[in-house]
Amino acid sequence: MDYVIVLILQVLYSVASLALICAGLAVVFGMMRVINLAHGEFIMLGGFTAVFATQAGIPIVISMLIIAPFVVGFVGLLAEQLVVRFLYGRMIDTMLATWGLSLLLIGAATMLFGNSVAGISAPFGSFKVGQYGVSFYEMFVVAVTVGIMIIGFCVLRYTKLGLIARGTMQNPEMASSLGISPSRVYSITFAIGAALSGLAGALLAPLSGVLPTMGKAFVAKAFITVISGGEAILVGLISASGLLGAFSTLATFATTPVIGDAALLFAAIVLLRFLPNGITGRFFRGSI
Amino acid sequence: MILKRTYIELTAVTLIALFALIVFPKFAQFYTIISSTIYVSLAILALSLAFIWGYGGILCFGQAAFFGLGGYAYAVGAWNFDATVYGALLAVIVPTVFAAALGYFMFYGRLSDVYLGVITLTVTLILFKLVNSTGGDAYAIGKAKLGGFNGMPGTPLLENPLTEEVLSPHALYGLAVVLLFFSYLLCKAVLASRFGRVVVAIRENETRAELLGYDARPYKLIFFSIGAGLAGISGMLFANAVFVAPTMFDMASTARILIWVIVGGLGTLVGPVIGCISLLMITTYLGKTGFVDPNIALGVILIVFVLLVPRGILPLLDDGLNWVLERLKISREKSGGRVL
Amino acid sequence: MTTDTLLETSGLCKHFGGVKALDQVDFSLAKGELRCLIGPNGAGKSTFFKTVTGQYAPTSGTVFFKGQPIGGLETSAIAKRGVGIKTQVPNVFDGLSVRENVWVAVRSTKDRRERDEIVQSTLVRMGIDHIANVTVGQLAHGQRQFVELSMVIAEDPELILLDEPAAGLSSEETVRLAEIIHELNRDHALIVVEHDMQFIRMIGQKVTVFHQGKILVEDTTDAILSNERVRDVYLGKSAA
Amino acid sequence: MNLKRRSVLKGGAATLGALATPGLATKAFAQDDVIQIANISDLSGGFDIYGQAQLACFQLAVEEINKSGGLLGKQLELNSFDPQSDIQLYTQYATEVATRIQPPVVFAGISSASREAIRPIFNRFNTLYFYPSLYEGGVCDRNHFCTGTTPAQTIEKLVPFVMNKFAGKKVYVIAADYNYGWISARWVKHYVEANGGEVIADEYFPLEVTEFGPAIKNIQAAKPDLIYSLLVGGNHMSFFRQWAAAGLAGSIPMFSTDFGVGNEHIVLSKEESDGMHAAYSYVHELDTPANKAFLGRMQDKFGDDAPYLNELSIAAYYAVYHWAEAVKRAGTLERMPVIEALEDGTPFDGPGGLSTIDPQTHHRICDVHIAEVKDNAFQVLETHAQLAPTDTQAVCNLIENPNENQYFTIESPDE
Repeated sequence: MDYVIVLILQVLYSVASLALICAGLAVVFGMMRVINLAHGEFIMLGGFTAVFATQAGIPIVISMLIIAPFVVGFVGLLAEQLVVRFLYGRMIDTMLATWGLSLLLIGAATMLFGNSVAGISAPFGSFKVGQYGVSFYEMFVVAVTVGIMIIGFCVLRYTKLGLIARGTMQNPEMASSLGISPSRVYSITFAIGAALSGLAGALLAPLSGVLPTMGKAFVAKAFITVISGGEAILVGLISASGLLGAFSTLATFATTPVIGDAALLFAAIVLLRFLPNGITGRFFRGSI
Repeated sequence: MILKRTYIELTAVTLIALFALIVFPKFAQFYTIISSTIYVSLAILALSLAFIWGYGGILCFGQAAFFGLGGYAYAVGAWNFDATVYGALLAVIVPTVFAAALGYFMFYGRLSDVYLGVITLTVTLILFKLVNSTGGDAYAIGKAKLGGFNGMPGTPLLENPLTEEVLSPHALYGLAVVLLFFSYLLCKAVLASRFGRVVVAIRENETRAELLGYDARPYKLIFFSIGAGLAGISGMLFANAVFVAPTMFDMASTARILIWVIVGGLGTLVGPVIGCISLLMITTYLGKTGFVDPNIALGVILIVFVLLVPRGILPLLDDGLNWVLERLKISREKSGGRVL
Repeated sequence: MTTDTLLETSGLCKHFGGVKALDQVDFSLAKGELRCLIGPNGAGKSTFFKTVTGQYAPTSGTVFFKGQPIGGLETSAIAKRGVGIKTQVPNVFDGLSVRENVWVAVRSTKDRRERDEIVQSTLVRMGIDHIANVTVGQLAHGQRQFVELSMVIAEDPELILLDEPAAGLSSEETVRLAEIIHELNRDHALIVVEHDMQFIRMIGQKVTVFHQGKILVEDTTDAILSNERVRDVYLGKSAA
Repeated sequence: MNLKRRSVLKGGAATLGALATPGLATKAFAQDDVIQIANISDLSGGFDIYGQAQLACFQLAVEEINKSGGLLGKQLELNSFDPQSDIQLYTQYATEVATRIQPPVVFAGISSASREAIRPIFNRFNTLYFYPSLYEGGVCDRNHFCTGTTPAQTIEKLVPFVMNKFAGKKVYVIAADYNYGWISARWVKHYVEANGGEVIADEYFPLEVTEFGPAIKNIQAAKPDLIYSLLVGGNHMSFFRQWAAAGLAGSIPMFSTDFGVGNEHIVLSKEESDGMHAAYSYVHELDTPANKAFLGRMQDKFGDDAPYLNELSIAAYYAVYHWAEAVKRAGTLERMPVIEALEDGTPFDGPGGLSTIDPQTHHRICDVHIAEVKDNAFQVLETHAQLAPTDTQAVCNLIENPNENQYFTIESPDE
C-alpha cells in the first residue's frame, strides 16, 4: 500500500516536472509556431540564476520564483529582438538560429560559470510514507506546476492579454484588428516562454543541479512532448506530459531507466503516427 | 541554359574530384590525408541530407541514425565475416532497409514536415539510448561486442577484396573521394530521371502530383531509402577512418548535418558538401587554438548564416559569379561598341 | 447503369461535422459528354469534385467510374484510372519550369522521346511554348491557368474536371478556352464548374445545378437559364 | 560570481607558437633545443571538467621540468589540443600529432572510447602514449602507459574498510551504464562477497539520466546496509540531491571509487555529500609535505584559477614525470629505450605518494588513500601503500608477451 502511494506521488512528480520543462516551449510553439531549440539553455540559465541569487543571500523561494524567470525572460526578450523576430514564418530557419543560440549560450556559460558551480539544496525537508522518505520539495514542484497551469488557464480565458493571445494563435491578423501589433505579441510571448523555462530550470536546480551542458538532457524530450501535445497550449501540454510522463515513469519502475526513456520516445512515435497533429489535433479541438 | 549550368557543374565537380584523387595526395601531409578522409566521409552524409531534404522536401532529423547504423552494420559485419567487404555491403543494406521500414510507417501514415522531423529525431534518440546501453557482455552480435558507450574498438578495417590486404590510409582516402564522387553522380542521375523529376514535383506540390496519378508515398519512400543508403556509406567510411561509437547517433551529430546543409545551401548538392568540409575545418582549427570556446564560434556562425545568408554559401557564390559575368559582358559590349 | 455511363454517383454524401456539403447526390455522366455544373458558393460543386477525385473520402454513397467503384480510393489511384482535374486555384509546380510541369503530367509513355514530343505538341497547342522554360511561379494568373490546363491535356484522362477554368482570364483567353474545351470534348468527357453564364452559353449543352449540397435541377442550358427556381437560388443571389 | 577563463589561454603561449608555424614542415623532435611534446584533452564539451584540470597539471609539470633545467639539456614545449569531447577530433589530432609534431610522447584521452580511437594511431606511428585517466582496466599494450587507477586497485581496500566500519553486509550497487560501471560493479561484488557480504541488487543508469526517483524508491524497498555508487558525470549528481531531498541523507552509508573526480563533493551541498567514503591514489586535501608544496606551486602558477585536483588530474602530473624520469634514465628520447626505462619502474615520489610503473601491465603501482567527505572536502582516513593493478595483471603480462596489443574486458575472478 505504501508502495502504491509512493508510486503515485512519483508519477505525479514526473508528470509535473515534464510539464514544467515543456511549458516554455509549448507557449512559444503554440502561439508562434516557433520551435525554440535554445529552450534547454534557457532552463540552464534559470538554474544558474537561482543558484547565484541564493548564494548571494536572497531567500531561495524568491530566487526561484521571481528572480530566475525575470532574468531569463529578459534574456529571451533580447534573443527575440536580436535574432528570432527576423525569422517568423520560417520554421526551419528559426530552429537552426535557436540551435545556434543554444551553442552560444552553452559556450558562454562554460566560460563564465565553469562546470563546478556548487548547487543549492532542496528546502522544506521530507516526510515519510510508511518506510519511504518523500521530499516535500518535490510536492512543492508539483504544486507550483499546478499553479502555473491554473494561472495560465485564467490568463488565457479571462484577461485581455489572453484574448489577444488566443486571437493571435488562430489568426495573426486578429491582433492587429484589436489594435496591437503582432510583433509585440510575439516579443511578449517569447519572453514569457523564456521566463517559464527559467522558472523550470530554477525549480529543478536543487534536484538536478546546474551545468552548462545540462540543457541537452531536456530539449529533445520537451520538443517531442510538445509536438505530441499539438497546438493547444495548455491542454496539449497537460495531456502529453501526463500520458508520456506517467508511461515512462511506470516503465522505469517496471524495468530499467533506459527502457523508461525509450518507452517515452516510443510512445510519442506511436502517438504521432496515429494522431499526426498531436493529441489536441484530434481531441479537445479548439481548446486552449 | 539550365542544361549548360548542369554541364558546368558536372565538369567542375569532376575536375575537383580528379584533383582530390590524384594531385592532392602528392603534396598533402599525412595527417591532412587522414583529416580529409574524415571530411570526405562526412561530406557524403551532408550530400545524403542535401538530397532528401533539398530535393525531396523530406525534413529528416534522423540522418545520423542511418549514419550510425551504417557504422555499426559495418563493424558487426567486419567482425563476423572473413572479408570485411561484406561489412561494407551490410553498411548500405541495413540503413536502407531500416529507412524503408521507417519510411513506410511515416509516409503511409501521411505525416508531414515537422512531424516527420520529430519522429526521425525520436528514432535517432532511441537508437542512441539503446546502443549506449549495450555495455554488458551479453550484447553481442556473433563475434561483435556492441560495447555500449565505449563503442567498438579494434573493428577490422576495410580490405581490398582481391588482395585481402587492409587498405592503407591513402587508399582509404582515395576510396572516400571516389565514393563521394559516385554518390554525387548517383544523386544527379536520380534527379535527372523520370523518378527524380516526379519526386521534385511531389515536393513542389504533393496534391497536384497525386491528382496527376502519382502516388507520392512510394516515391518518397524510395527516395528516402536512397538517402539512407548514402548515409550508411558515410557511416562505413567513418567507421574505418575514426571509430564506431554511440555518439554517431547523438543529438549533436544530428544537428550538425542540418547545419552543413543550411550553411552550404538547401536545394543544391554541392553546397552542403562545401558547408560540411568548411565547418569541420573550422571546428578542427578551433580545437587547436583555444582562442574561443568552439561552441560560441559555431553558434555565432549559425546565427549569422540564418540571418544574413539564409540561402547558404553556394547560391551566394553563384550570385557573385553571375554578377561578375554580367559585368564582364557589359564591359565587353561597351568596349566592343567603342572599337566598332 | 448503362455501358455508356462514364461516371455515376448514387446517394453520395460528404459531411464536415454537422455541415452536409454533399447530400444524397445522384449524378450520372455519359461517355464523351460535356456537362456544366453551376450553383452558388458553397453549393457543393468543389466538394463534389474533391470527392470524385479522392481528395475527400465520401461519408456515404458510392462513386462508379467506368463501372468500377472508386469511392474512397487514393487520389492517385483514381487519377490513374483516367480522372484528370484542373482545380479552382491554379494548382501547379511553382518551382519547376512550364515544360517540366507538363512533362511530369505525361504518364502514358515511359519513352523519353515520345514524352518530349507529347509535351512539345501540348505546349504548342495551348500556345505557351514561348514560355516553356520560364519558372511557373513567375507567371501571371491567367498563364498559370493555361499551364495547369496543359498538364491535364498532356495527362490525357478519359474524364476531365475543370473547376472555374475561366476565372481571371481575359475575354480573349476565355474565347480560346471555350475553343479548347470543345476540341477536348471530341475525345474526352468533361465536367466544367463555372460561374460565368456567358461562358456557359459558349460551351454548354447540359447543365446541372447544385444547391445546398443537393442537385436542384438538371437540364439544357437554355432551359436552366429560364428556370424560375434556378433564378431564385442562384442567379438572384449572385445578382445580390 | 567567479569568472573562469579557460586556463588554456594562460598557458597558451606554446600552443600559439606551434600554430604560428603552419603544419607543412615536418619537425623532428630532436631537431633543435626544444622538445615538442603534446597533450590531447577535452577542454570543452561534456568532459571539460576532467580535461581542464588535467591541462593545468600538464602545464605545471612541464614548467617545473623546464625550470629545473629541462630534459637532456633541452626545454619542453607542450602542444595542447582540445578535441571538444568529440572522438572524431581525437582521431584527427592524434594523427596530426603523430605525423606533424612527431613528439617523443603524447598524453591523451579521458574516456575509454577516446583512448581506443587513438591508441592504434600511436601504435602505427610508434609514438609513445600515456593515458592519464582512471578507467575500467584491461589495456595491454607495450606502447601504452596508464597513470590512473583501475577498479580492483581501489575497491579491494575500500570495501572491507567500509563494511567493517558500519558492520554492513548487504550492499546495493548503483552504477553508470557503460563498461566502467559494469566492470567495476563486478569487482565490488567480488570483494563484498570475499568479505562475507552480499550484493543484493545492482542497477545501471545511462549517463544522461537525471531523474532518480524510481531508483530511490527501489533502494528504500530493498533496505540495504550500504550503497556503493559507481555513478559518473554531472547528470548523475542528481541522485545525491534527490536522495537528500527525500530526507535520506546519512540514513545509509555510501561508498564509491569515482565520487569526487567530477568535483561532486564540491558541487553538491554539505548535507548531500557528507559521509561518502572513497578511495583514490590522490585527493586534494592529502596532508603531506609533498602535496602541500605541490599545491603551493599550483597556486603560484594559476592563482585564483588554480583548479581543484583529484585522481584524474594528478594522473596527468604523474604521467609527465614518469616519462621525464625515464628519459633521464635512458639518456635519450628514443621510444624503445624510454619504454625499457619505464619498465624498470621509474619511481616518482609525487604529491600523492610514491608511484612506480608496473612492468607487467604498464599501469601504476601506487598508494591508495581511503577518505571520507566532510564539509565539501575529503578527509583522509587511511593510506595503503603500493597497491598493484591486480585486475589488469590477471589478464595482461607484457614481460612474457611484449607483443600483446589488446583491450581485455576483465571478468572478476568469480566468473
